[in-house]
Amino acid sequence: MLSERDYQISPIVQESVMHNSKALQNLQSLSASLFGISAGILGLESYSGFLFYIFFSLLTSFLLYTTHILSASSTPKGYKENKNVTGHKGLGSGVTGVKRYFRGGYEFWFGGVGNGFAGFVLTWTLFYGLVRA
Amino acid sequence: MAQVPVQTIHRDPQLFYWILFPITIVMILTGVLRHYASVLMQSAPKKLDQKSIREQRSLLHGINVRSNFHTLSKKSFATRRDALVTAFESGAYLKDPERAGGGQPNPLSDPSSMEGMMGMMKNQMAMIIPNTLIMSWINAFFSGYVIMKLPFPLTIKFKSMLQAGVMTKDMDPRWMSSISWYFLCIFGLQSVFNFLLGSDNAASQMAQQMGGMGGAPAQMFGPGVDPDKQFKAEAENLAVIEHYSVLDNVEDRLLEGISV
Amino acid sequence: MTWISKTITVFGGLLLAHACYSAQEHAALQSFKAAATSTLTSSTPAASSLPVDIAIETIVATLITVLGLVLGTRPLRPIQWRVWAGKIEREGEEGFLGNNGEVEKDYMGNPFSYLESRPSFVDIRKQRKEFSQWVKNGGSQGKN
Amino acid sequence: MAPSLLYNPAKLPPSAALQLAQQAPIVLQQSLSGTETVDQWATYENLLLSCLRTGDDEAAAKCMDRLEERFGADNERVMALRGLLSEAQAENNGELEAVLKQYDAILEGNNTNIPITKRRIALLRSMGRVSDAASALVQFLDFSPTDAEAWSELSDLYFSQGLYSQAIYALEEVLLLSPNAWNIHARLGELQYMAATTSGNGGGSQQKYLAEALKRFARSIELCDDYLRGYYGLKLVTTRLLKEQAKQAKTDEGEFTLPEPRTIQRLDELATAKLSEIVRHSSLKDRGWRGYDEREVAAARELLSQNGIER
Repeated sequence: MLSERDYQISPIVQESVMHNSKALQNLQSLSASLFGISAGILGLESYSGFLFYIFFSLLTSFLLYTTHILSASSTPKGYKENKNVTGHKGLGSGVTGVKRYFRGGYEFWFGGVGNGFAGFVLTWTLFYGLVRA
Repeated sequence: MAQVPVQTIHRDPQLFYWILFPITIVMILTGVLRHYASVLMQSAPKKLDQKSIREQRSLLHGINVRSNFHTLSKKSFATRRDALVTAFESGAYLKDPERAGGGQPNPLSDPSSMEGMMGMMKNQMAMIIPNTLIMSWINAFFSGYVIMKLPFPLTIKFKSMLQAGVMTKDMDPRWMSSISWYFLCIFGLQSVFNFLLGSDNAASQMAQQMGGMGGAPAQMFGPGVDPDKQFKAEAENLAVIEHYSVLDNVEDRLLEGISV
Repeated sequence: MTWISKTITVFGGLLLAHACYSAQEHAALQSFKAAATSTLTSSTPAASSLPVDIAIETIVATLITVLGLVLGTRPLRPIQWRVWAGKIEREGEEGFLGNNGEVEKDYMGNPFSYLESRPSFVDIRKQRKEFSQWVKNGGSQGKN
Repeated sequence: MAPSLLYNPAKLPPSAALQLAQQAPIVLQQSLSGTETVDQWATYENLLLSCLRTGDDEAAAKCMDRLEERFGADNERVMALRGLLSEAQAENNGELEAVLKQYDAILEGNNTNIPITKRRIALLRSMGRVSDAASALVQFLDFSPTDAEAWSELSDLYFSQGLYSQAIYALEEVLLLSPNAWNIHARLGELQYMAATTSGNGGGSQQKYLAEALKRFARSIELCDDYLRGYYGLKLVTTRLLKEQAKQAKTDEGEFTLPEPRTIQRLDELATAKLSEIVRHSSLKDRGWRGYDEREVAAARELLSQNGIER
């Protein structure tokens, strides 16, 4: 459990949090609309459409994870060696992976499913209607 | 109701061109316009006289000392606390010290608080007016058509909402009229606006810059709050702080946390 | 970097548009056929499922476009204070390059450096004097 | 990399300022048409400052005109820039006095004009009237105690007068306003170290200063990985503490105490190792290590070689 004091000792940069979640949200709302388009073209109905959406948004998160998080945390040479924090309680530990860029894994992996849902339904309906005119 | 086979309705494609697209385009344009209108309507911060700046910033200073006490050593914190508590309790920073302990000012007589409320009103209006206008426009022109079919099934309860104005009893609730397309747009276009306005909103940045050039900070005091009471409360908050410092044991944390 | 992601996105978008058009034509043909062959039996099954090639094209187009969008996303920034600050100090501007290879617009170096340079209190006369002194002393050394 | 006109040029070396000022004709040639951006005005402002510094008054005046045209002559920031322009062009003390009078007149009409208040203080200091500047600054801080920049200026002012404890007090105020500013932590450590140097040998006060300096540097490193300045300071302090091997003197209640000698020893080793790592990487220009100031790296190298450690 992180107390207020732990946050005072190793603070969180609010600007970076904003920057990251904005980048993530932009990507997610765009891609959600895109998935709506393809679901509409494929003519998916009810559950298969929602499953399609969930699968593809998880895939987007995974792609982002591989391109932006895995690669970024290992590029600078001689950087990892001073990160092997041993037993340091609090926020200092675990600076690699999703935790380096987001408050929690949940926000990164599943935040997008909720974020883009309305956009998905909109474009899904639109293209479903357009294609099956 | 008996199980109905899949209903097909042959719709004129012209419905799309003359209903669906106009509604969507109007919705997008309204969103963009609303964004710029709210940027334009932001009122410039009001000029304050020196005394009220002093009042506000002293309180802010107190809050800062309270929330960031952990950067100081115990001794430096104690001196600051003593000075601030006495000053706050005696009302040394008040705009007019005589009024200390006086009654609460009427929020409606204070012009500055009125202005804050006006700002909120303006924002609300910018939301409500276009929405009512568009809704009545759609109701007047496009009611009574079925234009699309939702790709997912819904319960019968949605029928009255989605098919308002279409008096067909046996129709599948998945068929929707133009007004429900409007509702779908309200919720779904948020992402489009994010993309249109969020990625490159020069307008809002410009506003920030101008605010910075104006120089006055945002209103600290809400309407109808007695500054004297705020100071007293702040003094109490300061007095009860149990001091610790982030510098305690910092060298141990460092040795533990960083290895070469 | 940015042109790669842009090309990929645009290509995926074109593919998607093509798939959309094909699907639409297919549906129109189906409904036309249904109307022509059996005007009497009104309850023909609705347009039968999409041909496989269109479905594959759609899915591939979606994947490609998503890939383009992901590649075009701005680099993320560390949120732990010490990691972020260390990145600023150690890498400088290079750590905050955007996708297009330029420094990102909202990067401003150490945001607290103004507390030490104090631009509102700048002593312009002293700076001028120092500068003319520097010019007199040859000036060009330390050019970077 | 060429310096950008988007940042304030106050801290750049002269060569960079010259580079910036040489961009003046290109920037000024662009007409004001089209949509305006925030960057555009920041560019004009910084170009103005660079041109003033390099003595290109003509270009500076042009920048000034454009800013005035856009924001109006009664915008507070524009007024301050205008004042800066006339300060720079003043030839003798009499003209400076005139500028000062002008500031006073503006403040008479509107005593909440913060940019002009700051200019006035800076001018007073520049004219050598340091005590006047200090009192004006204290007065300003009385009505605006949340201005971190002004506290920092006050600290610098006291420091230039050798009043260390006041300077430290003012810098602590800065920290209260921005508690995570790692450079201010390091700066405070430097002040404490210098205060310890001047406060005479032995005695509790010197040890108190050194103890806090140690902690401040450690904190600045904790807030910022691989902070060269922090490690440099830490190295200085630990070297000195190890040399003196002072006994724990009595300290007042509520002040920081020195850590165990063993801890100091380990800190010293850590700082040495880190400094040599930074120097090594940065002189090799490794990727991801190019952000350090060359002058700072050179100083660190010198410090290391003084201690006879070279890896």
